[in-house]
Amino acid sequence: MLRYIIHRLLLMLPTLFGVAVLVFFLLRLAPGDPLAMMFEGANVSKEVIEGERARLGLDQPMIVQFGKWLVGIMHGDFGVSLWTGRPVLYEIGIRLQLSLQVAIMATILAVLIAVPLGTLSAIFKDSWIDHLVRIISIAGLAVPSFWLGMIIILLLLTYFSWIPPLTFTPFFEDPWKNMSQLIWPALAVGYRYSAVAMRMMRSSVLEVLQEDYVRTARAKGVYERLVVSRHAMRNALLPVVTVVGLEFAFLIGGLVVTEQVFNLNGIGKLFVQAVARGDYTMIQGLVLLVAVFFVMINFAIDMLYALLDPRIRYR
Amino acid sequence: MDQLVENVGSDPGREQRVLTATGGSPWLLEVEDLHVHFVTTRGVVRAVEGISYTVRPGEIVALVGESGCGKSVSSLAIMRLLAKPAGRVVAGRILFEGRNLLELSDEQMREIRGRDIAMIFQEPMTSLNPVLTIGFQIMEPLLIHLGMDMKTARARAHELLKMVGIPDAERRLDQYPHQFSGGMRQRVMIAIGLACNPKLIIADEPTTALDVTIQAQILKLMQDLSRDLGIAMVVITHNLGIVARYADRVNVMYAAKMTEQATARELFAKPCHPYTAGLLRSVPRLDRARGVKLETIDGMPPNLLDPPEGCRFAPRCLAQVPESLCAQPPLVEVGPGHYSACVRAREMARVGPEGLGLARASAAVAVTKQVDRSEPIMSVRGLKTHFEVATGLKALSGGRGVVRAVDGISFDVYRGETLGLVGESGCGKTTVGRTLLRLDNPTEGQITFHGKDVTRASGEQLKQYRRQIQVIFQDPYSSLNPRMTIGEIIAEPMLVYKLQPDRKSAREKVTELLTQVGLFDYMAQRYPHELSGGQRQRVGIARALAMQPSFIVCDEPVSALDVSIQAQIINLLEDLQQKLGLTYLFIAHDLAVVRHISDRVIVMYLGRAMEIADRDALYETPLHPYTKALLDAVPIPDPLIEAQREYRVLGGEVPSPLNPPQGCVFHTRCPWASEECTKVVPELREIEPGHFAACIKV
Amino acid sequence: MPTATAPAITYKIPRRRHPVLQFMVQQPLGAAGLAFIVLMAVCALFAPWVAPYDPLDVDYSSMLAAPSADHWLGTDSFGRDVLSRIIFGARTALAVGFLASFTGSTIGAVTGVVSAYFGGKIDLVIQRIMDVLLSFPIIVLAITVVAVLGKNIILGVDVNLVVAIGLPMIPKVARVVRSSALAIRELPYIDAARTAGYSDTRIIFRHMVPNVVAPYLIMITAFVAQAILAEASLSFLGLGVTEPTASWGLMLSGAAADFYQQAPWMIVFPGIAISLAVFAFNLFGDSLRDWLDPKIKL
Amino acid sequence: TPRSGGLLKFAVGAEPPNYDCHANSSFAFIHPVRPHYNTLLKFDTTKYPAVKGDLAESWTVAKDGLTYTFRLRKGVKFHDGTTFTAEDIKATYERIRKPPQGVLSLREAAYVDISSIETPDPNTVVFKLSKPNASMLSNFASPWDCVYSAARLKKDPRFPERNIMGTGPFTFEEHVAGSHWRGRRFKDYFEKGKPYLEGFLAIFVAGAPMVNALAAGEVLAEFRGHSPADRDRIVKTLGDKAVVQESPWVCSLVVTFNTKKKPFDDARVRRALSVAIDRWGGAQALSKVALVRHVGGVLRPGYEFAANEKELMSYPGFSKDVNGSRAQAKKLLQETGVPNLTFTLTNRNVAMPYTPVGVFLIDQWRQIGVNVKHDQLETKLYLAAQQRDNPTFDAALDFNCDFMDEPNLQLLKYLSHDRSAINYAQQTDRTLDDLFDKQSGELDRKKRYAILRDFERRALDQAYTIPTIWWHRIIVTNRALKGWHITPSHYVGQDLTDVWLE
Ligand SMILES: Nc1ncnc2c1ncn2[C@@H]1O[C@H](COP(=O)(O)OP(=O)(O)OP(=O)(O)O)[C@@H](O)[C@H]1O
Ligand SMILES: Nc1ncnc2c1ncn2[C@@H]1O[C@H](COP(=O)(O)OP(=O)(O)OP(=O)(O)O)[C@@H](O)[C@H]1O
Ligand SMILES: [Mg+2]
Ligand SMILES: [Mg+2]
Repeated sequence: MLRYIIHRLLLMLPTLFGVAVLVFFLLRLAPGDPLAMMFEGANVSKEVIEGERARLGLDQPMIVQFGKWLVGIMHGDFGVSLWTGRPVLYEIGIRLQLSLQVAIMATILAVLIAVPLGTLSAIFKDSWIDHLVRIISIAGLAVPSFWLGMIIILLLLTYFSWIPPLTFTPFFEDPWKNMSQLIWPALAVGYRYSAVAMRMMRSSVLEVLQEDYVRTARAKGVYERLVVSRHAMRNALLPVVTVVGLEFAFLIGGLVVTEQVFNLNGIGKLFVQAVARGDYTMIQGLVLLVAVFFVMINFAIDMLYALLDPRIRYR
Repeated sequence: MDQLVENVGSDPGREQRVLTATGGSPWLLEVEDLHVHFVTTRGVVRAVEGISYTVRPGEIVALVGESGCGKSVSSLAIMRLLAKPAGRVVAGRILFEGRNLLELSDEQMREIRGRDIAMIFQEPMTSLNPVLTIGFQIMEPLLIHLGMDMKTARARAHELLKMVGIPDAERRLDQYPHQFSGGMRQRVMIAIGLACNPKLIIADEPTTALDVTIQAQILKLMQDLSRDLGIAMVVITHNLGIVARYADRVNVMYAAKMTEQATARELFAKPCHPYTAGLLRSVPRLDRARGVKLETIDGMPPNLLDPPEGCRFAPRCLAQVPESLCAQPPLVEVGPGHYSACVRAREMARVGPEGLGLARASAAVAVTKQVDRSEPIMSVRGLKTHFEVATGLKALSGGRGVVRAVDGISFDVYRGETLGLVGESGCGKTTVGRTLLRLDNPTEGQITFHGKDVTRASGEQLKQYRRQIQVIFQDPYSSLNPRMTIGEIIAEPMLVYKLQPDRKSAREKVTELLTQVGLFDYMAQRYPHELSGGQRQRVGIARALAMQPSFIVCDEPVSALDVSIQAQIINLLEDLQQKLGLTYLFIAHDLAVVRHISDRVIVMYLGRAMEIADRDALYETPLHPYTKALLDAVPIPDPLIEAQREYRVLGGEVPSPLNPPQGCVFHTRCPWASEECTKVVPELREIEPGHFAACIKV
Repeated sequence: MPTATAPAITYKIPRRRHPVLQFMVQQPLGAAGLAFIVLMAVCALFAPWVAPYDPLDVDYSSMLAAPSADHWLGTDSFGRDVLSRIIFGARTALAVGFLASFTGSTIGAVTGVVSAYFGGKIDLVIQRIMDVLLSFPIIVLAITVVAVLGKNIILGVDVNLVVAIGLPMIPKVARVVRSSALAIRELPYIDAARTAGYSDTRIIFRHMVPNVVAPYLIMITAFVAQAILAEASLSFLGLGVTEPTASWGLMLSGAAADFYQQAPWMIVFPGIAISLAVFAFNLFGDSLRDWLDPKIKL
Repeated sequence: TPRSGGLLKFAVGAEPPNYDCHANSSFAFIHPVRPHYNTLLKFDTTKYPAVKGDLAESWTVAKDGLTYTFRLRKGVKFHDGTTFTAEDIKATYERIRKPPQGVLSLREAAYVDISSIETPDPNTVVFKLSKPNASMLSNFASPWDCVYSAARLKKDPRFPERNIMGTGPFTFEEHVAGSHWRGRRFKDYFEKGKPYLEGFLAIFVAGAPMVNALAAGEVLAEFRGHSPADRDRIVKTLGDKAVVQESPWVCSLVVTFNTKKKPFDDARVRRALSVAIDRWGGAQALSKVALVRHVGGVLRPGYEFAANEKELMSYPGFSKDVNGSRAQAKKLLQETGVPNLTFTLTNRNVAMPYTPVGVFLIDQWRQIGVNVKHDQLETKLYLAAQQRDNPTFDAALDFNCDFMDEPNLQLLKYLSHDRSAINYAQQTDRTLDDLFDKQSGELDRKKRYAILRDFERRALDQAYTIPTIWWHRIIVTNRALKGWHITPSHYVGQDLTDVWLE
């Protein structure tokens, strides 16, 4: 078990290294100069700009910069933001809590909606229930989250002259205030998310219901209710776990547009800002962070699989 | 089963038992004029049309017929488990203890399922829920139907597992299906079926997916249980041997209709329907000398979407009379308890099948064969093919195991002969074939073909080799590229290798090949899914022939086919061999088929050759205990012979090739095994001229 | 023994039809989606004739006009006709959507098949590369590509935008196709082709690729929908299509929200356009999957 | 009558990267940071562009314009409790004009004319100039020249980069990156009774969410400026709680032509493109949807040194005869042999006001048969296209914006390439340079006005860089906010000393 975990963790390293290489060189090979961004519109001499460049270490050969960056990472130092001069990890840290919370809330919401509705739709395949659920879920995929978010806010504003709080309050400090800010983006994102999971649940239940062991269960005289909940659902959940996991990983870094619409001080907004500012170190840190999340969640999915499916369980 | 071998004699008390079990009401189950239709987008499939049969308490009734004739559907209809919403019972009655099951509410029906009627399915590998423990799956009907508490249910489950012969039952209860072998899973299915002491068990091809030795174990178990517990059984099968060995009465179905009903003895002795007669004759049998061609039933079973008018069998029937007479023959009684749905049934009862001219003239022609034994076309020495696999636990931890699929095998193949390769599932037959074809790479050993070493051939040399050696696969459904027409498939090698100068001549050649394998010219335009299984197998043969090979590996080419088609293909292969001077390596697990077609036979077990001999020597005087056990396990399609036969059931299971036993690989199941066998690896020795066996005890 | 009498039941037996017709009968929802897609494609193709106005026609005299007989869906803050811009926006959406999804899926499919066919080291390397791509979240990857590569417009389509949207699809398609191809690789007809000594290229393109067409087609339709959404999102963020080109996402971006009371049509209709288009593609894709191969998971 | 107390919540559209006034140039810095500091002088918001004392109590300027003497307030304390003296002023300005190693100063250029700074006594500071400079006094009112503690700077010249420590009305409380900035009333502030506010909370929010926040009353103000649509929306939702203040803005959008590239090396082509723009009509139309409204030359219309309407209309491109102008433009293009000119307008992808003005310009040029592609780029790429060594753009939409009306600032864009880091047109034109220098040292307002007209005419004739439409500043505040006055610059008047809540 421990060996397995270590093995899996070691397997992540090449992937993460690939991500690091890609993001590092992609950024630097691209046109545009972060220094130009910093001095935009200011009437300063070339010497001043070059001085700043040297101070930030951007004048060194690329490969040296890369090596330094990697060595730093190994010591847990992701460097400082080119823009603010504060450590990248600090900047990310203060925003991660919010992004994580929204992602978790959206996940809970999505699973709560998707599992029962998806199952229902599969059981009553081709009936009006199925059609309705499918239309709801496909609509969820179709409505852009940001648009839904815009509409939600505008409706709140028009009918209640109220908008969600602009600044983040940690949940344990003031749950009410926290929720009143984050429930809306969670809803806007969760709808789409639930649609993804619902579709998967439906097709997976449909498939499982065709399985021989479901027929066996029926032949045993098991109550139909139990046939679905005990024999079909658990098997059907496996692929759903995968999509939910991947979607979750996606949300960590992918709330870009929604965070923009709701003015959430999260990872996504930071990412857009960092890109806009040409803040290399920050982008690198963020991409690597998201990649770490992604591989860790994949790892977690595998673990969950093992938990749900004895065929791949280990001792 | 813990005991390795069990002595089972004939069962003279069977008739008696059936009679005493018959209590007040004569019938336990009466199926009357059952019609089942499936409404699909491609049309209405009339899967069952007016079949009727009855089952007495305690009796074993067989339902036989070719694939797709409606056996499963009729039994699922009894359980009311037809696929919804496509399947529906449109007419008929199913009386179980006098109650019409079709009129019960869903809830009432659910109560009957698993409690009064249990069902066992064909696929043991997929019929158990992979995420629930074996124990729970056995306990579930107990909890639901008998309202037991967990503790008593568990105790009963334990008892049931022991009853079906699973050792170490207590620990096994907490395991999951994937930790069980196929045979053990089927035992678990039986345990589940038995859980609530049902009155009737419907077993839908319970042993088709299993090896002969395991099949014998399972059938023996079911027979014993039925006898001891007085449970009636409906056994669905297409294997006439099984019917002969176990069934009291037989119902033969053909194309959704009942064709003949009789007691087993009567049916085998005096078939009164041309179809039954054909069926009985087209199976190669272990108890009869061969040397002649197999009899066949020509043609294909009808498509149930669009069945022929009148007698369904008429188009294939050699005894057919003018069409008007064949119209919709009803079941007529030809003897006591013997019914047949043929207009000439009474006539046939009088004069027998031969009287109607049902034996084909061609069948009598003896096959004479010239095999030049001076120099082998191919010779294999010490061949080993091992696979590195990540398995189970180790798959997760990155550890690897070695599957010794083929573990040191040597043999020669001579020009023009057919070398049979038999053995149970997983013993490495396919791997031998694939290694010869260089689809898998040998780990060790040597393959020489026409005197050239091809073990590590590559590039041009390999290409050259491959033009002379071809393959025919088991599964006719997946061995043809579904996106290419038959014509394209057959012509492809000719065009790639420029065997034909241009497309036109290639097309002509395709036509020629199609004719050669008994297909029609126009089929070149069709896609594989537009052909039946037997036809596809013929296409597979034509494709192999297109390369003009001298050697063909036939990997179970007939195992997936119905008996009537199987005979056609075997005959075709033999014809081609004669005409083209081909050499075959014929892989199969059906000993009778191998016997019929082979000149020499290799018996494999766990990657090793146990015995190699000429066909007749092997079948008449088997030397190796494994060969003997295999031959014993095969039921012979004749109840009279079966009743007199002394046979032993080989116990235990085939060990994993990942971790084969020390010493003689067979010692774990061998009735002769001694201390020494666990240590010494027996060499393949020539015991008699041309007869080799790998056993220290012979 | 009772003799059997066939019950007199008659069914309306559907005739064998053309596959397209068959699809329409069996998948009414999918057919509705398809119909809408066709409608949209026709509008996009013939946009200059279908649209009542030139989408670039700035008319300061009729700014923010409400829907009327002149302007069915009103005008925007430059007095441009919203309907015309939506119709021309369909061009952008479909062009980017199809190109991105087609190139992404095609590259992904070929990669997947190659990876599955060769297995071993090649497979391992390809899979690691796909892992790397997959660990970049779609939008992040897209933003990076757009921000890094800028614009590169060929024949009116921003190639870099297509790359940005199509790139993240590659590993996803490759994964799905690879697993299909892995199964196909084990099938006897591939063995037969290998025994016949055909070249790898021939086996891959003649025998394997045509048999992963089902997942490929399904992924393409699904990804057109995703690509349309991605284009809208990127344009909304100001990273995609730029003014004055008509694009649905762009129509919602910037100050559009600020006109929502004054001119709600500016934010409602483009949103509906995106939703309907994506909805139609998903509906069609879903039904296509149900019809072709329900086992494919997206 | 002002009341004390209360927390002012206001929105800021961006966020300062660090805390050093001398190294920053964005309004996003001024709005949260300025309340923590004082400057020597400051603008009187009610009488802009007049200046008044901040840390200086009074001042005198020598006749020759070469000596500036300031008397400083007494009893001024830094937030850390130390006393403010003339040394602090000296240290601050030395840091700006001659930044020590590792310190960044963006406004060295404004003070090149200073030759020395003297502190005869703790309450007096004397600036000596090497030559007269017409903008010197306004410079001393620059909101960027935060006065730091000399003691702190001595210990660490880069101290202000990470710390807020001034004499201003508010002390620093917290800055949560990406979210908000909080200041609290400085109890020992030198102006008794001020500031009125108990504290302020600057929330970083932009775009539609910011407008939503204003409309919902979640924040009381945003001090940069709104588009007319924003204004209408906020007013509509807030109703009578909204107070609107408007003013012309010291910002304009200009088009720069890459004079290194053909055909933009030809003044006639550039002039044609300038003439083709109907500035008067466009200003009127765009003012409904964008934050631009005023037609002006190189200086903000309404500013004392700006051209009046009559003078303006005599410049190329400022005629009110649209058709005549277009015909003239077409003719010019014809003459130069590029009647069917096609080029790319490089714009930045900022919605307001770049997009509407870009769309407007393209439409204008379309009317004379010029086909223009609109390339709205991410800022980084936008800047890369205009980079000084190797510019790739054809024409670009740029903005010209500074913290006050002052030819010395506004005309920098029009100076020769080698004299101005913010000239992207890449031209070298010594005539313009000479005119610039002349007006810069001209203390006589009349004469300076005349020189500026010559400069303006030449700039518009050559059309290296052409003004399009000047911005219009609209501020909607919540009625609860009092004591705040709009000025043409969103950089000045933001110390929040005189602001109170009702
Ligand atoms: N769900 C279904 N939908 C449509 N047709 C069906 C369905 N199930 C069975 N059939 C058709 O009904 C006919 C009878 O099928 P059935 O499964 O009973 O055959 P079988 O005799 O059990 O064959 P096998 O030996 O292959 O198991 C076949 O033609 C089959 O195609
Ligand atoms: N590619 C492979 N990788 C790992 N193990 C393999 C591979 N191919 C075959 N095996 C294993 O090798 C053993 C022999 O397999 P093989 O297919 O040759 O048996 P077989 O005799 O043909 O069985 P069957 O009758 O079921 O077809 C089996 O245990 C199988 O699981
Ligand atoms: Mg069946
Ligand atoms: Mg095999």
